[in-house]
Amino acid sequence: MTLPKSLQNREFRSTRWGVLSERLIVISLALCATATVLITIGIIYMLITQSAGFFRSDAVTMSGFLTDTEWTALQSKDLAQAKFGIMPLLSGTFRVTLIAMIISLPLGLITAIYLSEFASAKIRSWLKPTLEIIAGVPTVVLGYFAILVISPSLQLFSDGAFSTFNATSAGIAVGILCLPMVCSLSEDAMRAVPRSLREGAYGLGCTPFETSVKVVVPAALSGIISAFLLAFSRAIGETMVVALAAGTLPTMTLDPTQQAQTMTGFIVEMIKSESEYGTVQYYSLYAVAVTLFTITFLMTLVGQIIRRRFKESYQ
Amino acid sequence: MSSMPDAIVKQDAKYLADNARRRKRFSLWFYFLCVAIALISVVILIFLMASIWSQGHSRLSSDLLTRSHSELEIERSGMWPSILGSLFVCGTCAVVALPLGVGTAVFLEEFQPTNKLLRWIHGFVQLNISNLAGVPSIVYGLLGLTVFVYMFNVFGQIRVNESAGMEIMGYKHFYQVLTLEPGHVVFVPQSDPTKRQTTFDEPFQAVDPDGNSIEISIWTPGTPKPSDPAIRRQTVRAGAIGGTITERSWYYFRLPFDKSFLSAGLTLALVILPIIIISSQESLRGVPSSLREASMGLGATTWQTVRDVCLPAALPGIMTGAILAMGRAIGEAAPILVVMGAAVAKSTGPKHLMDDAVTMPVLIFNWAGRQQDEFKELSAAAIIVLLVVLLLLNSTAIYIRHHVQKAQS
Amino acid sequence: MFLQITSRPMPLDRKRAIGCLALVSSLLVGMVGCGSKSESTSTETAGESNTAVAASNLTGTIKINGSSTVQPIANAVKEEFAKLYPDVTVSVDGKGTGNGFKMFQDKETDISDASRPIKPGEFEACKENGVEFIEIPVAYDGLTIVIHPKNDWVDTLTVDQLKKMFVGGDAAKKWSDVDPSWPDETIEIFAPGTGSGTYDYFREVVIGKSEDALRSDMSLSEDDNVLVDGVAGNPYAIGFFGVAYYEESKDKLKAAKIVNPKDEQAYLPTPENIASGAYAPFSRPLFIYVSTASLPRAEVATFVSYFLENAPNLCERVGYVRLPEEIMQRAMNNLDAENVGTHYIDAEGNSRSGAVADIYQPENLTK
Amino acid sequence: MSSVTPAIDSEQNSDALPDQTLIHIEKLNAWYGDFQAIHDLSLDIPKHKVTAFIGPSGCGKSTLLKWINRMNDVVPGARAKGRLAITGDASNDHVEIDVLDPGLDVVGLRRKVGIVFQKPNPFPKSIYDNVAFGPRLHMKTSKSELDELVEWSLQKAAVWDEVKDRLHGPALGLSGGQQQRLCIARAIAVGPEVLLMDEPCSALDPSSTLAIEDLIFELRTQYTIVIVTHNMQQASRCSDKTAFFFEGRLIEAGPTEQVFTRPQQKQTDDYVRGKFG
Repeated sequence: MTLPKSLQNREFRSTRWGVLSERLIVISLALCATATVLITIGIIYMLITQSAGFFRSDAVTMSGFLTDTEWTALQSKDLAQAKFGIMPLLSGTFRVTLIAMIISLPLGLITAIYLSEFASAKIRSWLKPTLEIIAGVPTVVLGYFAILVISPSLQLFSDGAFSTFNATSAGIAVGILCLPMVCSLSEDAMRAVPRSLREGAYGLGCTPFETSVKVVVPAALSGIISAFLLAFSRAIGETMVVALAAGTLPTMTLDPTQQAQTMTGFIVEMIKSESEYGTVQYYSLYAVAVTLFTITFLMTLVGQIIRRRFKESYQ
Repeated sequence: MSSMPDAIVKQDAKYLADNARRRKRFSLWFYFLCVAIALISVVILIFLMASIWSQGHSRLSSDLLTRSHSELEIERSGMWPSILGSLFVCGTCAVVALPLGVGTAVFLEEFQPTNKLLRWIHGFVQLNISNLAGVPSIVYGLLGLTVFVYMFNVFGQIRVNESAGMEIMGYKHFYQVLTLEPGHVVFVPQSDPTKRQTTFDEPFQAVDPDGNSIEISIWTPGTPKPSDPAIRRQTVRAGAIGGTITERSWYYFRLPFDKSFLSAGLTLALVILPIIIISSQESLRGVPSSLREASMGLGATTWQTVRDVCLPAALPGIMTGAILAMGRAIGEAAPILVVMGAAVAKSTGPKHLMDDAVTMPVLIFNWAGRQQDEFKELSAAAIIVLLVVLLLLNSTAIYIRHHVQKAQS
Repeated sequence: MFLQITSRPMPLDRKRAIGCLALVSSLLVGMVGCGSKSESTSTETAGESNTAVAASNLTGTIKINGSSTVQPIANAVKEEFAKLYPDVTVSVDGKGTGNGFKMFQDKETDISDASRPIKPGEFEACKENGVEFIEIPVAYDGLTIVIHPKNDWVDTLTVDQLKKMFVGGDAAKKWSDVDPSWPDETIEIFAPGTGSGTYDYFREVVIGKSEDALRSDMSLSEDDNVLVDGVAGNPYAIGFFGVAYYEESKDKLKAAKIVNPKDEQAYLPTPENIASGAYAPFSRPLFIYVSTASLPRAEVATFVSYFLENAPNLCERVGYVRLPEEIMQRAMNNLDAENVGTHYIDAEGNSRSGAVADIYQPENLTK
Repeated sequence: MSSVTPAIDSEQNSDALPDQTLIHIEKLNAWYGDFQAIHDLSLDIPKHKVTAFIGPSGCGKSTLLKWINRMNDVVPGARAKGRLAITGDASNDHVEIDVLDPGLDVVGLRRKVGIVFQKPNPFPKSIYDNVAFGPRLHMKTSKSELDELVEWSLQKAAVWDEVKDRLHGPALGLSGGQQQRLCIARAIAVGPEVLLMDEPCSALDPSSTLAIEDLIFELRTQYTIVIVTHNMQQASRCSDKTAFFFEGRLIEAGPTEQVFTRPQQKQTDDYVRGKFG
């Protein structure tokens, strides 16, 4: 057993070039990471500079923007008659979102409980892909579903009380959209709960229901809350469904049978619209985008922070 | 020693039994509720598919896959250009987002910072990425509009007859002149780039379709008009005006990008970048650190470790994430509406980098809103095509994950 | 790109395009008219060509934006044009008349579609930016007021009734506010966006010259299909848009008869009534505006000539009404002679209004 | 960095030679963040011997081991002060390496100082690729040279006979003991002078442990081996020198026999008798 030639020669590669290329690679990878920061800066810069065109206008006041209850940027060609109060758009957004949450939170949570606590491996292997397929359905398809199926059915069952475009059908479609997200994030949170807790509960004579609802869910609560928040911000930012199904009239009401233009719906409508570029009305879309961005950003931020806290607690 | 508390000593056996039975029953009900609700999602999916299938299956024909949108022959409209368009847009998106996303994930996961400031920056970048994942896609659309389509107007505005922005490569300017032969034009290389049009009174040199130089003669009205088509093709009327046209190679490149598939692809890349980063990070995190130590212990540098050990081990996970992200990109409509507009009457796929395109979701959006029943059905049929594509993508992802889980266990 | 040598019948030269086109286009029009879409049916014109149709080697890109009402016509023309000239890219968008003119002024488009004549302000802006154009009417549209098919109380509408419904802050909220015999239900209104020529035209008819806006609690959408769906979904809804969209959705909607203020008779927006002018005051011409800076480009010249030749037939296929031969002839003359300017604004900068046959006269042309 | 190490293929019995110090540690202090893991530690590790580090958990023995080839570089907040040098000898032209030098070529160091971990950690590749991993990184070798090298390494690690028929099969398909020997083969394929072993047998069953111990005994003729172990019998069975650590300090170091039979310190005595730990 003689020493192999390659070890006798001991001709090793010089490490100098390696060190240099390593540096270059690290720098280029760091640049990749910087890109994400640049994107955030880009978004904020764009929103600020473009919405300045709106907020600088004499027709607009900050307090009016935040408190007025009429939004007629698309309806009023004449700036003097235009009303810029974000409240109706917010109300539309929250109406749709609320309906979506009423659908997706309980359904998503209970499905998650089922998946993590009860379902056999075989059922899981069917149910999980199904949920993933729903998660992968393009939102424009769900929008189509909303105007083609949900809205007519609602009108049929309510004897015409719902208008063609209404907050409910959009909300239901958005709810379907959020369901897989709520479900998979909550399930992750519940699976992270250590087995020992469940064993402890069963050991005390708890039924499966009591174990899951009184032990597992509270233990995973922060994760579940963060799932809710993330789904909430997803619902707020959802665009195509509301553009197709929620209607184009900003309304300040609680009636879910009525049209409800949302912030995203307004942005799409304004982009598609014939309103002239450069007008205050046009720039108002950036003011709406700022509001939208701020709300979703805060939601996600809080959701992320809660999620991180929770993750650390079991590691 | 204290005696046992009363609560334990004075147990009512009947109550206990009832209580246990009640709780068990309740638990059973809850189980059924769970099953029922979990089934709801399956029912929704089946209902969705069924309603779309019943609307659209009659329109699934070769016309749908091979022809383009038509206002005049609605019943024979198709989605071929939109399939090409989606391919190009998502291709661009993948080419940009994948390396960028995986690179960022590698940087964040494998090159852990050593000092406090860097660690803070690291955490900030991390949080920032999670937040970017929550930004509505329409906001990315607006960003794409400002950054890619107009580029803050830094490179000038694109104006017909005047300015094509800052052209960089892949273009040749010609004057296009109508000849005496109807429908036929000859091309004269543009010598002076500032001159947008020119008048021809003297015989001149032009290029034929093969790029060969040909002599073009002038016909003055009043003199006998040549009748041989071959001669007429090489003859123009005195005073004929040549307007500029640009021959664009496929790699035609200019700034700003304007409403091109490139802009749309880059915008979509922004949308899916956070998703790719997060999923790649998760799969890198799944690589056991013992492998890293082993590689480092053998004298590999961090990058060599990443290249030879971590990336290959994390590849299935990264690919799954990337495929799911691409599924999102293919189905995304809002940012594309903002960046490229809602026009769908394009009969081909993009011909050069700066060409616009129609994508499947935008076509569906357009068709779904139309009045004619044909369009409504076509849109359902287009949805079926899109869903089949997505289903293929998703099942690939699920297959990869399943396969790897098995191999690793 | 320049690969095919062809012998497709086409005009020789922009200035004389019309003359040459007379032969060619009669053939093309005939071809389109008889519904034969096969390219092989087109044969050579006498002596001009001896081969069957092959693709032309004409190339280039033409950008069109503007009215969504005109868009179907432009799309139809584009579609037929593309069969003959496959290398010419025509992009047609429908951002609305107002936005179309905005882009036209900024030299972003070659051709602007318009569902109303250019306004003095837009005309001024064009002049300032050095944009000259030729105004070409392409079709008649009957702006159609639509109601739900279940709406059995409205048969005819007068301009005054529309005014009650559409104008001002004290506009009728309920049908019974307009006419006490009508139901006590809220009116839901669907209308085209404020940048559209249709909105402008409607406003001008019911309000007049003043700059007042229509009521602000209407559902507006740039997408006329949304309006159709909106009205079709609510028995108490009303809306208006171009007749083409009504033609597409006749089974879902009902058009209201409009009382002509002159003869007090109510008319439906049928092609005959629109063409004869009986459907007043809501019948209107649609236009394209062509930048003269683009006309020297062979592809634009060819396209515009083709547009003019084929507009009467194609506009009928997408639901509009053809203009009289005589007006089309004047348009051709304007194109041929490159008569720039608009007929709808007088020398003092005031807009003219009236029937297109009266206004679209050479003596009214203002540069 | 090319050097000739004739020592590696010398088959002479190292027991016959006087101790030569290969690794020289003087007043080493090491920290993780604010926690000081090693206090003022001085120790000489002899060449071509097996040195065992023993002591209760958290006593700093693994930390020291990982400092020898700077594996602690990747641990955030880890730092060390003092002197840790790998000294050359007369027959070897390499100069002394100051391990703690921040500018040190860590790659070169780790090539000289291989490491084997507690849990067998083969890469999820084939057996062949596992062994060839290091050589491919560091050397220019032809295919035949690489084959030869892989065979040699596997033979050295006493696992060749078991795997020679499935060299291109997955390494993860081997048993735990085979995997660990594969890891040793992988470490010696780059021709190191020192092999660090961090509790190499603690995750293995008794028969695999025995095989590894035999292997260690074999290998010490050509390599300087440092082994961290919890297992007192193991230390006494296969090491030449033993160092006992307690709470980050070196309590006692000396020939194995002496440490186990005649410890100088009471703590050592208590520990080797199993009174705590």
